[in-house]
Amino acid sequence: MNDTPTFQLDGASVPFEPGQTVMQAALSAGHYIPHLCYHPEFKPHGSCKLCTVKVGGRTAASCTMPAETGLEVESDIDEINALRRTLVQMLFAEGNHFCPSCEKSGNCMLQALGYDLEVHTAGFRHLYPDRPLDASHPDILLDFNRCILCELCVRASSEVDGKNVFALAGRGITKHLIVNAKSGLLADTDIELADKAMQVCPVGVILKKRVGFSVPIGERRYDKRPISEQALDDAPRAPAGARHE
Amino acid sequence: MSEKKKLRIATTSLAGCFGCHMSILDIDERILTLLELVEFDRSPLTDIKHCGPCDIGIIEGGICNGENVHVLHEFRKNCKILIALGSCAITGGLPAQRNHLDLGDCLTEVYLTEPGLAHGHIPNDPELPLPLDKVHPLHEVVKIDYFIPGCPPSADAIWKFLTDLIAGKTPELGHGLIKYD
Amino acid sequence: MDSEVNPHAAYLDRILDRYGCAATNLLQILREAQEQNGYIHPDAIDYLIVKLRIPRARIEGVASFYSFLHLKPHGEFRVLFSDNITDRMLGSIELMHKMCRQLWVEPGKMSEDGLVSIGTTSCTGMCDQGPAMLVNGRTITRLTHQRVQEIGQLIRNRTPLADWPADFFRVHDNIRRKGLLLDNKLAPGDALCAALVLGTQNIAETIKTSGLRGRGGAGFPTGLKWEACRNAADTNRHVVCNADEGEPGTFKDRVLLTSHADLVFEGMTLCALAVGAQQGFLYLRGEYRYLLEPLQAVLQRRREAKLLGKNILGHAGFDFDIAIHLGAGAYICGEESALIESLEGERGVPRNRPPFPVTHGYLQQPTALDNVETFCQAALAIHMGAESYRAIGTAKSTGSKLISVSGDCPRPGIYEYPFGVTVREVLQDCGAVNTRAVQISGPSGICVSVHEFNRKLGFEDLPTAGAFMVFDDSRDMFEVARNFVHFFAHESCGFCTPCRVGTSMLKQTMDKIAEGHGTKHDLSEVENLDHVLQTGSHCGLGRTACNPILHTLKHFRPAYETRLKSLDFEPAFDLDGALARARQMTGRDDAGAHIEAEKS
Amino acid sequence: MTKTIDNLETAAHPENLRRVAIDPVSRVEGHGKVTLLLDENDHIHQVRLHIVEFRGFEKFIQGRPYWEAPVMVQRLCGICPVSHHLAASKALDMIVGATLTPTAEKVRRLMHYGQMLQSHALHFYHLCSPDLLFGFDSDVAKRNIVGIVAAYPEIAKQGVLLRKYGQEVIRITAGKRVHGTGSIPGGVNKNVSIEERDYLLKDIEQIVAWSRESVGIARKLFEQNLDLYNNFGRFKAHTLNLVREDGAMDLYHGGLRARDMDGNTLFDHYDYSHYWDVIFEDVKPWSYMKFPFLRSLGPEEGWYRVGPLSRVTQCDFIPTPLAEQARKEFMAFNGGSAAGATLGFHWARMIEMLHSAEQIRELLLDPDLQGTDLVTKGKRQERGVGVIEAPRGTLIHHYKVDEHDQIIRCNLIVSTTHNNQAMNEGIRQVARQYLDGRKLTEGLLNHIEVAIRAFDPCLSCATHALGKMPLEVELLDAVGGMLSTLSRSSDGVFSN
Repeated sequence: MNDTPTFQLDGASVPFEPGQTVMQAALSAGHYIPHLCYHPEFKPHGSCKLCTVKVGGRTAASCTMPAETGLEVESDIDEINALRRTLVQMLFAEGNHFCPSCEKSGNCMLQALGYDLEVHTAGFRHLYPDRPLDASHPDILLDFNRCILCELCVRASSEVDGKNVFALAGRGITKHLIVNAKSGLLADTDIELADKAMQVCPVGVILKKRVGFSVPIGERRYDKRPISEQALDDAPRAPAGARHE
Repeated sequence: MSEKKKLRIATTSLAGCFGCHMSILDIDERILTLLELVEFDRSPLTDIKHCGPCDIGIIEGGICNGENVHVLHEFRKNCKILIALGSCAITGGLPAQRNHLDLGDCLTEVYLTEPGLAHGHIPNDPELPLPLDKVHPLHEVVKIDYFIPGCPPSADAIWKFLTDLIAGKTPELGHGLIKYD
Repeated sequence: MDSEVNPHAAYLDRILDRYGCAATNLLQILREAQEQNGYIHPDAIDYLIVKLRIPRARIEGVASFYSFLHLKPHGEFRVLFSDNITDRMLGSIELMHKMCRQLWVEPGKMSEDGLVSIGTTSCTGMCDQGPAMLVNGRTITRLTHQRVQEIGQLIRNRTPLADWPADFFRVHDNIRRKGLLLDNKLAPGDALCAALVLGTQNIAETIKTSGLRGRGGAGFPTGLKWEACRNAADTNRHVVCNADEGEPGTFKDRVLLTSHADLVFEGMTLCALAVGAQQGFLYLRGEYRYLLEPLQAVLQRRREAKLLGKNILGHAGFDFDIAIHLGAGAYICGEESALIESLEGERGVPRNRPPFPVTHGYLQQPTALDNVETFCQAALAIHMGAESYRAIGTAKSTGSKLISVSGDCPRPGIYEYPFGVTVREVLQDCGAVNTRAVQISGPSGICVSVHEFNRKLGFEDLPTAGAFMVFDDSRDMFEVARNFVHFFAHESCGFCTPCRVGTSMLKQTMDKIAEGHGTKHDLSEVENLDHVLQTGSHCGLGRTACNPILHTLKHFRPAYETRLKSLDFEPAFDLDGALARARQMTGRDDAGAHIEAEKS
Repeated sequence: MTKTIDNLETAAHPENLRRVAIDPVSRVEGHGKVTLLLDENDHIHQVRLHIVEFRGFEKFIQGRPYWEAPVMVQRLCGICPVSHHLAASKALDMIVGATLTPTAEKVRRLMHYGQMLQSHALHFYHLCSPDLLFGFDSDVAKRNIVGIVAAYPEIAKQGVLLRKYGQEVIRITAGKRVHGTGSIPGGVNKNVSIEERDYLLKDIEQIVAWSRESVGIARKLFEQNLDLYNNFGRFKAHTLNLVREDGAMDLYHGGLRARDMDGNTLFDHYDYSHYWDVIFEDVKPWSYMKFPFLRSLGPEEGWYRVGPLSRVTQCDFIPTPLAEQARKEFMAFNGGSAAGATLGFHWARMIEMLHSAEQIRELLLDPDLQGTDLVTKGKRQERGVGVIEAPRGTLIHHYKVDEHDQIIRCNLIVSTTHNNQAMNEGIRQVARQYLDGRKLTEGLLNHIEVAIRAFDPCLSCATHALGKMPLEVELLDAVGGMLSTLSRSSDGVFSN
């Protein structure tokens, strides 16, 4: 088709298939828009708001915004990046993010976004919440300190694994991740290493045990290229890697 | 350019590990260039015990006891520009991992109720600064002008930042130089 | 777990039967299940998992979202003081602490013996007769030291709520000024008959010409909404009445549901006729639990009068009935898509829009969702005709509006005016003197000060859901704003980052200023947060959470500045206080064990 | 206790004495201060080195997954992070039941010698050379690395480049110069590529040569100021260090050797995984740093000295030729007097730097560095002890891990802590020799610091603990079964 519809993103013309969101179309075309709760294999969710863009003077989350012909989308502009910077700072201040001793460091999307947006400090007063680990499972560790409540594990577990191992509880600033067991312990759920839910955490909450720091500095995902140069890796695709298919 | 008066820099480590100071030294030969542009006031590298009027203050480590607070205030009073260097100064760092524990409980467990501890006591000599109930990043106690993240920030990051600053530019790091680990 | 041996099976089965064992009724099921033990027992959840075929985590997720539901014991008597600014102005906090002392319990905690817990809750909609409280969900108004004393006694003696003095629970209408709504002489069915004469197809059209706009605050043209719903492809359509009157300072829906319930249901029914819906819901906020039985009775009467059910008024194929769902303490459920989520038994999290409820609402089916007052006005408009209706009010705001007046005035209560009334007129009618400011339409609304009292209520100038809180010159507008900020932080659903974290940061900053640690730097942080909340938030709650501060800052900056330290930075905590624990542990009090108030 | 009065630890009547403080002690790593109490005649009654900070690592590491420990705990110290990184890894090797592959062990050793090189260079050139080259009471404004750069540019440059090379070895093996991740439980996460090896090989000969010159500088200092260097803060002390099976110096692994101040062996080739049978710790109210002592000698007499001076003097030989030659000269110098001198530390340190350079040269030519077999594991244990000879001395890491892989107990005895009492002895000796009865000047006070610096204390390391961790001693029988538990209260009373 030579007459595929397009919209404008920061001056560039972006083709899209009907039904695609601004985010999906942009990534497919290799244009990066910051995101945390968006995942190429899942239904858009729109909670992290990192993907906020400006369209006709109004702001909206690009991951849930349907692409339309002729849209004029502004993403990589000072005003929007300042907003994103503050959002990243908020997430760092909300949880307990100690990158220096975190095994996800270098492969962490939150960290990579901080780098990309030149976030030098959380700025806000840190909340230092008390979030105990769940190490009950023989092969899997949950470190809730790093949870950014993106719900990807929740969606992966229910939509792909068909298990509902994870869910959100509480409200507002007390919102937190829980697991599907009376004991509240992961060991008493039916999660398995091969589950999709094991693969989607953008930060360091859901971890395969005893892997730790096996990838040397320099070879981690965001050591080589900034996250903003990895747009295509997040282009929409069919759910894969689920052991149930 | 070299005619102009040298900038005066003071550095200190509060609740830090000196890794950030090591990273300053990791600029290697460039230290010789740096020394043509700046002179050092109070620093672990000099025997000046108290900070005088300075252009730039560089602080490593977070705030974990009363003495840290005094030193931080001394720096803020004397330094035109105050830089928080490294994770501990910026977030409290690993020492802040004690923040979800009650200090009293810790001290009690360690000194008084540990099994078999017959006549426990908590060190209480007036020469010892008291610990704060929580470890705080610098920006929660005084105004901080710049932050250089990393544990420690790489020598290249520090070099870029300082040379930008000395040249009167707004310091920028960019990919590869800005790290949190 | 084997259902036979589950001690909770008996009462749960009764509840489950009533709700057709449907997971979409989860919230209702949990609410009733809680009435058994005062909390939702873990073993009860075992049983529900099996019967409803949903994961435990979902049940816990839903239960923990609503502040009236508990997964752990929370006391035989659960006392919640309404914490709207108007309650505070009437001394609610002092009363709470008095009761806490009387019953030896810390605010927010359960007493050692499990007898009682005492805390606060967002505005319970009794601002005209506060201070108010909820005891095990039952409303008690007009609290005084003596009344609180008595309640303390009753609790200590474990007297069942049923045996408490009836006067405690009496709620007054306080109708002060009537207009076409409150004065209506319609008999049940009158509006419906008019509608049937008009013809199904013409109802939405008539509403459109009447110029009726939603009374929930947003003011969307009601006719357009009904039309869109009727034109939606799916023929399973629904009518939902939003009676989650959570906006602090608003209580007019309470009065309508108390004294004009028939008109509300009449409006819903003709909406059903207009859009072709078979099922209707009234989503009643949990704080109005005491209205449930009376409303059920009204519904029953209407069924018997053939005003609900099959072939309404003998009109073949006009089938419609209404169920009442109760909320459980979540302001966000006043947002239409969150309300629908809640109706479906989920956490009350606002949906992504588009699509909108008119096409994808309840169960993703077309849904006409309107405010209590809107349905009443619709009934009136249909009955009196579009032309005569639009003659009332102003060009863009037709008809009348109920105003909930509270705060510093001798005659708080409900006032009905044609749209276009000025703030000053309302103040005069309620007898307010030395008024410093009026908060229009609640915390998310607008704060107007003396020089703006000639502004008019209406969508052209001051849009309002009806709240009208009066503050005289003895009031500290900073504390007003701080109360509102706490409200938003407590009610944020937590879905999106800016609102979840931002409202907490705002709260932190306001408290910092209140504690005397505030600086200009903090005010600029507030402005930054405001921008982030407004541009980044998922729904209106976050987008308006900063309004109280911005408006009070605009009009009453001195109230903030008198609290600010002169210097441009100050720690958010007391440095010397941070050493207290260590001093206590070491028994030291020498100079070195203190941090003098050094200034940076 | 009259004893403690004449050893200047605790004044009899502090109330009517004048307090002088050196705060902070500078040109050392970490946070410490010295206080002196003097009477109206400037006679000194009390001298104490206080460690004034704690950070609580042993506490908050509880509950963390064990594989985080090597990366987390190294944050105790930015000067010798590799030592902690490796000590923790060695402890965790035990926990995962691993026996290292040759590649893993050699990469770790390379990392460790890089650490030795950079730390010793840093200490000698950046921190101490100002005292040694300008004089202890020289102009305070010049008495720092900046002054050295001005006065001795070549020496300064040499110091900078020696340290740089050590840091580069660390970067290549650990991924980062400070706080890397190279060593993991059961092995390492990378080998050394051919390119990396060649990059390091290109300068190694220069580094060895400069290290030899450094030994020469240290020797010359002794020759030029024999009396001062022999006697300054001199005191006799017991010693503790690791040695290889054959008695050779081995900074990465070995058995514990302890000798008393007269050179009699207290124990030798002792298996450190039961260190708690021979080392106890004491606490004093005026310091957050512990006071370890040899169990057999008790808290009063059992304190000892660790670090370069002990290692060089107590090993039977150094297994690299140049360093061994240097050791022999050192031991023979002036009838062996340097071997017991506090300032002998500097000379010994340079000998170790030379040894490290030689070791690096040897390792770089070993093809095992390019091996790809990096990690192993075996039968899981619940307890692990790792001991290593860090730049400043013996470093002990001890972890207990539960079945969920969470650390439930952690005890760390760091090098500087072993030297706690020794440093206090050193400064008290200097106080007697140089300060007692004299009007105190900045220069005189710096003598105290010179004595402290000789030990190269890493006070950051020493202040890791949330105060003292009461020591729980477990007597294990041959097969590791628990026999009885002996505990020591803070004032040294033992109870069953």
